[in-house]
Amino acid sequence: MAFLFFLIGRGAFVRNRLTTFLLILIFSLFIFSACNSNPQVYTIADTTGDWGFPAPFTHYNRGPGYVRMSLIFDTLLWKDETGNLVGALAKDWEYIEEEKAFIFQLRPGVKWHDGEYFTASDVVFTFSYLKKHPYSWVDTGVVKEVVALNDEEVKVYLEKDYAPFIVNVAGTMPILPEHIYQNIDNPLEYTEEDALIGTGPFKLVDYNKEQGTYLYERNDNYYLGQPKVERLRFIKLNEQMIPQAILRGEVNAGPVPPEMIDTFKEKGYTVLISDYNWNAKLKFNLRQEPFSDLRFRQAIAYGIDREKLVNISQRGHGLEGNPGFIPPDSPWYYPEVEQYEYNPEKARELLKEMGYGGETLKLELLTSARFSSDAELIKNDLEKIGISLEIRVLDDKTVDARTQEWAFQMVLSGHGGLGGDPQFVNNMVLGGSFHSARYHSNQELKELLEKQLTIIDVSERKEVLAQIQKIYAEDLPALTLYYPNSYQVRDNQVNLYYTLGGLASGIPVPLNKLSFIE
Amino acid sequence: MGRKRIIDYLLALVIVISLNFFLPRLLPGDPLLSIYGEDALITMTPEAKVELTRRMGLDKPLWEQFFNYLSGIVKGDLGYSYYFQGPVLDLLLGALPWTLLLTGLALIISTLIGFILGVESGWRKGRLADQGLLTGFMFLNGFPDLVIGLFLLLLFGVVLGLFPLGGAMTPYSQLTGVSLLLDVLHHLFLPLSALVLTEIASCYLLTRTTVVTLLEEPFILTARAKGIKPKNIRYRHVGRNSLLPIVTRTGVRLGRLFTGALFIETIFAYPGMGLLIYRAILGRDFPLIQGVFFLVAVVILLINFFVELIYPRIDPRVKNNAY
Amino acid sequence: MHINYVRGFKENRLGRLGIIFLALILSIAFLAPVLTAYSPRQVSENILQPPSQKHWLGTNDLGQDIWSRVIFGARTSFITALSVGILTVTLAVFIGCSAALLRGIYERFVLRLIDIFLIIPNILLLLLTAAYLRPGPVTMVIVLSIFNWPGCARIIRAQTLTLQEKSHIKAAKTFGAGTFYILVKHIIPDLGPILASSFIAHARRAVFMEAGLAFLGISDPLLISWGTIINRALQYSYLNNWYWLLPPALGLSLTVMAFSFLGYTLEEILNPRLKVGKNAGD
Amino acid sequence: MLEIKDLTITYGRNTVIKELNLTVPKGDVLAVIGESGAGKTTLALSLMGLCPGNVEGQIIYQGVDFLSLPEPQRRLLRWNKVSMVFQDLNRSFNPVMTVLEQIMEPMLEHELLSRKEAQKKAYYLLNKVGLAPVKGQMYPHQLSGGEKQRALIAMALTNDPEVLILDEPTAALDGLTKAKICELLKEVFSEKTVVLVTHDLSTAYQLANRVAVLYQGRIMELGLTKDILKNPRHPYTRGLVRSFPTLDATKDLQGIPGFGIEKQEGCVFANICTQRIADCTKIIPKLEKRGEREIACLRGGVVNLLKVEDLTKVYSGVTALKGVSLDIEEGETVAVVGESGSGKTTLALCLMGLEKANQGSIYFQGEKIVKWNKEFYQKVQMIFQNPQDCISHRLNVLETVCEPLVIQKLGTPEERIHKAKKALRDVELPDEDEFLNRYAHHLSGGELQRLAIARALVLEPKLLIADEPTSALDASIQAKIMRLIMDLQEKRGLSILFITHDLALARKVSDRVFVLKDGQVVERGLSTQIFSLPQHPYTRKLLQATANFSDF
Repeated sequence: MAFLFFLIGRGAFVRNRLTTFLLILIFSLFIFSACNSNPQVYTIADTTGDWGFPAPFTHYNRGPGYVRMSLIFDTLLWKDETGNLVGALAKDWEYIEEEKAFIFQLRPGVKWHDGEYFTASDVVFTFSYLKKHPYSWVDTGVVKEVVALNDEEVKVYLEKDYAPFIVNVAGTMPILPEHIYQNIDNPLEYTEEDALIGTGPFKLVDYNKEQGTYLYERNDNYYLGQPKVERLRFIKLNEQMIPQAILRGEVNAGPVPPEMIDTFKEKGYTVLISDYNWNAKLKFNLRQEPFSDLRFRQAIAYGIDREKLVNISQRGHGLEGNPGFIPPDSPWYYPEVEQYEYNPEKARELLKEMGYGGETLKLELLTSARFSSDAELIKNDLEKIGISLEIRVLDDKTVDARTQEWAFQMVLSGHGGLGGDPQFVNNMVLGGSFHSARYHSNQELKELLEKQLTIIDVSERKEVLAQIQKIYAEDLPALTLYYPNSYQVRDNQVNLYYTLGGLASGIPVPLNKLSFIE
Repeated sequence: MGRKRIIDYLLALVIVISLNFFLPRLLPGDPLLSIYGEDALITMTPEAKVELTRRMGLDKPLWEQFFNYLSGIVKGDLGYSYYFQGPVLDLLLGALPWTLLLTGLALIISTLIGFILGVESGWRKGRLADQGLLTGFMFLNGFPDLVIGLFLLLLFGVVLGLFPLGGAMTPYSQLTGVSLLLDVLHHLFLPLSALVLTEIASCYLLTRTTVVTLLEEPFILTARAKGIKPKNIRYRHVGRNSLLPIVTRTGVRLGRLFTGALFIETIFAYPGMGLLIYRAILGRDFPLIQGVFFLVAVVILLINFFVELIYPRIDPRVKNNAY
Repeated sequence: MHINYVRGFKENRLGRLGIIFLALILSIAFLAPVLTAYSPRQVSENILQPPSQKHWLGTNDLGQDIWSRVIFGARTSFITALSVGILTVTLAVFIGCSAALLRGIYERFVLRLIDIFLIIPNILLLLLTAAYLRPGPVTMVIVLSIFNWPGCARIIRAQTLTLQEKSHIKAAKTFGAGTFYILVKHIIPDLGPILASSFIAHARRAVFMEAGLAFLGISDPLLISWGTIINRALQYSYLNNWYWLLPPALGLSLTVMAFSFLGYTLEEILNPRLKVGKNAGD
Repeated sequence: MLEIKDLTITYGRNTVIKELNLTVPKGDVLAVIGESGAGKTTLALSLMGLCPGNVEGQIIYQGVDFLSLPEPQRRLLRWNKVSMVFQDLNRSFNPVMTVLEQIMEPMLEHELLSRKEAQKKAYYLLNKVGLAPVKGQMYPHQLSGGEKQRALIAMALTNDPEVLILDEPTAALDGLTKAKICELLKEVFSEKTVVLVTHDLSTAYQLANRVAVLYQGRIMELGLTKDILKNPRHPYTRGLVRSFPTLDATKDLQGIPGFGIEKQEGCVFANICTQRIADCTKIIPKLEKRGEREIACLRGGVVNLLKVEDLTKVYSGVTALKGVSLDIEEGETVAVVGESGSGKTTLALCLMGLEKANQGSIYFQGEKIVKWNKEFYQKVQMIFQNPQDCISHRLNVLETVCEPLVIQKLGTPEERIHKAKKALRDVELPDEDEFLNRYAHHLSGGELQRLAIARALVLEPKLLIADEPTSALDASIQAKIMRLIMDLQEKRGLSILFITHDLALARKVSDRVFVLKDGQVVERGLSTQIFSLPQHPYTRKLLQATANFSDF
């Protein structure tokens, strides 16, 4: 900056008129800073900004993308702050055990944004439409048949008892306007105006892909009541700048780094702490010696001081990983599992038992830049029990690709989705994706997992999940290191909150549309 | 210009296009995974996978994909981005103006100021002003654009609050006309100064060295004998003669026009191409990568082509192959 | 034509400054173990501490002493900068000059190769090499050099073309000198100033690229270098951690200044005509 | 029009121009000639106020001291009052601007003419210097040497300056182009005051009406071109003229020995001047008027060494010499030619005091010689025609050479041997003991003659009289000996009286010639005149009889 002043000062010798004029023009901006004041606008800052055109099929396949769409399209049921399902487009619902069918009482007098009436046929149409055009967030495979009993009632027959249906389908599937989507045959590429006709509390005014900004306007005749905020704005800001933007009042809510929460608390802002929905997980190549041996995995678990990991790499903002995988704040959590307290001697014993007492064992830990500090700490810990770790840092996609092809010894990565229906446990043990442990050698565990999906009754399902967690902790197909906290700050205009168990099928974004409604 | 040269350029373009196609595919990690992989909540149902692979043309053998890609380019359709789910051309055209505004302007300003300061400093070789400027620039040269960008943002954005904290313009402020222009400039100022400060040192140095060697030339003595005002000598005689190396350097630097400002764009959340390219590569979004590199290749080859044309204009002694 | 380097450097104020800076950095890098009580990798519980008596520059996010990391970082960054600078310039000179001297098809091939290298953005190439090559300082140096030589080669080629016209090179040819002799004895010394300035530019870019690689997430985390420290410090800039961000940047800036002053003085020694107020004679 | 008052220019430690005074009246064309390194270009640059060194003194244009003006004022004078044609043809033009643009630049810069008028005048000037208009559109590197020179001249004339300064305008040009350029310059100089700096005496001769000879920053000689170049009086100017190859020059080229030493008091030429006296190294000679010219030399330029007036010698009834008068200047070679029996040898013998002249007087360094004593023989030595019998058979080589020193009782025995050895080395004879102990009859004719020369030179004489020194030797040895003698003249500044019948040889070595017929001088003059336009029939007859390979 000194040089620009230097230049202006030396304007005399820069007689080249163009440059001098340009610099004076820019400096005139100092006094004029565009502050905008228009009627009640609620601004939320986001570090990525662009999550795609907020129509069901065109938003990006990430949590925030779904949430921006959920402001426009409603689902049959929706979670309130406590995570319990409340009626949205469906007023009431019941499950007929013997017929394996759900009956939904639809809410009368609901209109689409274009004035058309919302009827049962829209629901039936949406189920059939999703069969033809699969929507990644909702697996309608389990639905056998959908029948509109009358304008206000819909009956959905399932193939088999399927506990996650109520949350992962009824609570996640956006209901599409039949009169519009019936003539859209390539929904993934369709980004016209009418693709955004929904029944939700907000209508989209503008979406700018490059700037990563969204502007919503409230839907005055929303059936649950008129939203408190007239306009809702999403803007993109660099992570480090969001705290400043909030303090300057340019932004009403946004993610903040852990260190800043005290300053915001003093200034009267509300700090929202996310639940333990995301976990950093250490996976082993179960097809290779020595990782296929249970004792080796346990030795590793004993050899890593997970508490120190939380205190240092997460700077105390997080919770020690539960070897049973399900996070402590989840209703399905079962505490009595082996906790693998940090115990280097036990680890060395186990290793000696396996015959690795002598020379140091050289292993490679694959990870991405985000976990490089964790990797360094783990390397220090394992050195104490005679394992010398070589850390290989690559970009996320390469890490995921190598994990998928088993081209690794140990890999440190992380994923979310732990708040929703425990169906995620199945995905993460038996599933085919690179996040999953792909652990099939424990028959008992496999059966329990299949069983838990079919139990509708909560307490019974909890029973089964407790056993699952017990076996998981013993076998340790993967070791959850910690659950990090993430923080959002908001002023007190609208009381946003983290929905317990995450929105819809478990999205940890503190933007529940119900928070805009009294 | 020689016919040989045009063949060279076409050959280079073909090679670049094919590299654009094959290089990204060498990167480990498959696009489907990157689109679906990240969020554990999404279960990739088998039918969804089949439908997607068909739509992205990944099911066809590699050479057929290459053929479609080539015919696409000829027809001017750069394909469809998997991740952003939009035609690549629109994505590029969306980000291009902002990039040209930021990096283009930065390149012009830094070259212009670097050139002027280089001439002034070279002319006063060895005097305090020269050594001061040189030391100053050397000091400045030591800071990477990451640090300068952040330093400016912290100082002027956060502490003094004179400038916005990011973005290319105040979103949805319904500004039009001049006020919109001012708003855009207001947002542009910090990232632009950051880029200028990082680019300026090298242009200044190159000019200064060229000017210093030129001062020894007898035609400078002739000019002084002709009673030409010192300022005119500096620019009409010394300046014009030192244009050649500057143009070469700017030609080379144009190569980094698109990807050079990645760090500045991240810090200032500025919607330029750098970020687009970065996310495309990390997300293994092949059509977008191909589209971006094709645009970059064409623009750079054109600029090289143009730079070569103006060489004889700048220095008549240059036969048309030396540059 | 004996060039008295020592006297040249002593006489020139910037030359002396350059030597002092370089000596300072080298001594710090060399004496690193002595200058600090902590090992740069030693992790501790007290994280993100501001500068204090115990930790002169405070501690980073892993509780490691920043001061020791900066001075140990000096070693890696200095060596990387030096080796990348040298490797790039050698590659550029070798390819650039040979293109200018051999002309013909070879030259056209080299020119187009340079264009292609300049077009393909580095990010893609860096990711590719990181994915396939085993990480480590040596690969880092090779990778950084491979992507930096084209720009420099083009400038050197242009310069060599003009140098060839000079009569003292034509004279050398009349003595039967081969291309290699001319290259080594005449062209490279004449290119002195350009080589010096491009060496500095590439040394500087090397350390910046270190930070860039760390930013892209493909650098070896155990590598302590100014670039990686700067990248890590940037992630915590909301704590206005000037004590963590500025020292490596200053170190880097000092190194670049030292190199540039040396280059500046070398330029003056190698090119006596540049001396201020030379005697007109005749 | 232009006055330079005790101008001194120094660079760092060495002074390039020392207290120079010069006036150039209006319309005068003054050539400043001198070897490179004499400070010519520095002088030229200082006249334009562009000299990088620090400059003291005054340069006055029509009463205005250029040096006292601050830079902006100086800039206004430049090209309007005084303009310059630079030396370096190839690099004096800005390579990236067309010639026309560069010619128009001074007119536009000083706001004399509008762009259109300036262009018109530029084309007019190009035409005037003989360049086609299309040349104007070209870039400097597209023009030939001659064309560039013309363009430079055109450029210098744009603002019609009163004073024109040209720095080596013809140096880099071939003969033909040079002639054309001189043609052009002559026309251009018609109404201008010109200072022409050059080392090319022929250009100076053609263009300049006055000449100033510059050496080590001081003016040695100043005067009309004809006088200075035809009959140089200052030893340095003579050396300069001698070393300048012209068609009509007969005498072989001779360089100026040694080189100027920087800091030394007194005359700058002292350390080389062959006729220097003690004060030369103490007092700095001022430019004094001598006839129409001015010379800066304490001894008033080249000094007469030997003067013979009306010498007559009669042998028993036969008059060998009848009223011969003759003069030799310092560092000059005079040839006395004539058939055998014309009294050549008698003249030599009389000069050496071996024969008593009946009438006439001989002056050496201004004093009349009455008694031929030791001092005389220390300054004048002779070598005889037949080497065999002028060296005694009883003395070996060393003794022969030391003999004169022994007679003159000079120095200790070691010094004598040392001097003898040095003399032998000068004549390219070995100085090992084996050779020193040899006797005359062991040596060949050539070696003997060289020994004789060594013996003659060991006393370091001022004048060497050589009586047919090489007629007894065959041609190849003769060439070596003559070459040796000429080198000695160049190295030691020896004056030589060369007596021979061989005119071709005389032509090659002499500056002036005296033709002797029957004891009388029938013709005398510069060897260039004598050998190209002989007046006296006898001389013509002699010339025809001389050996030549031309067949007409």
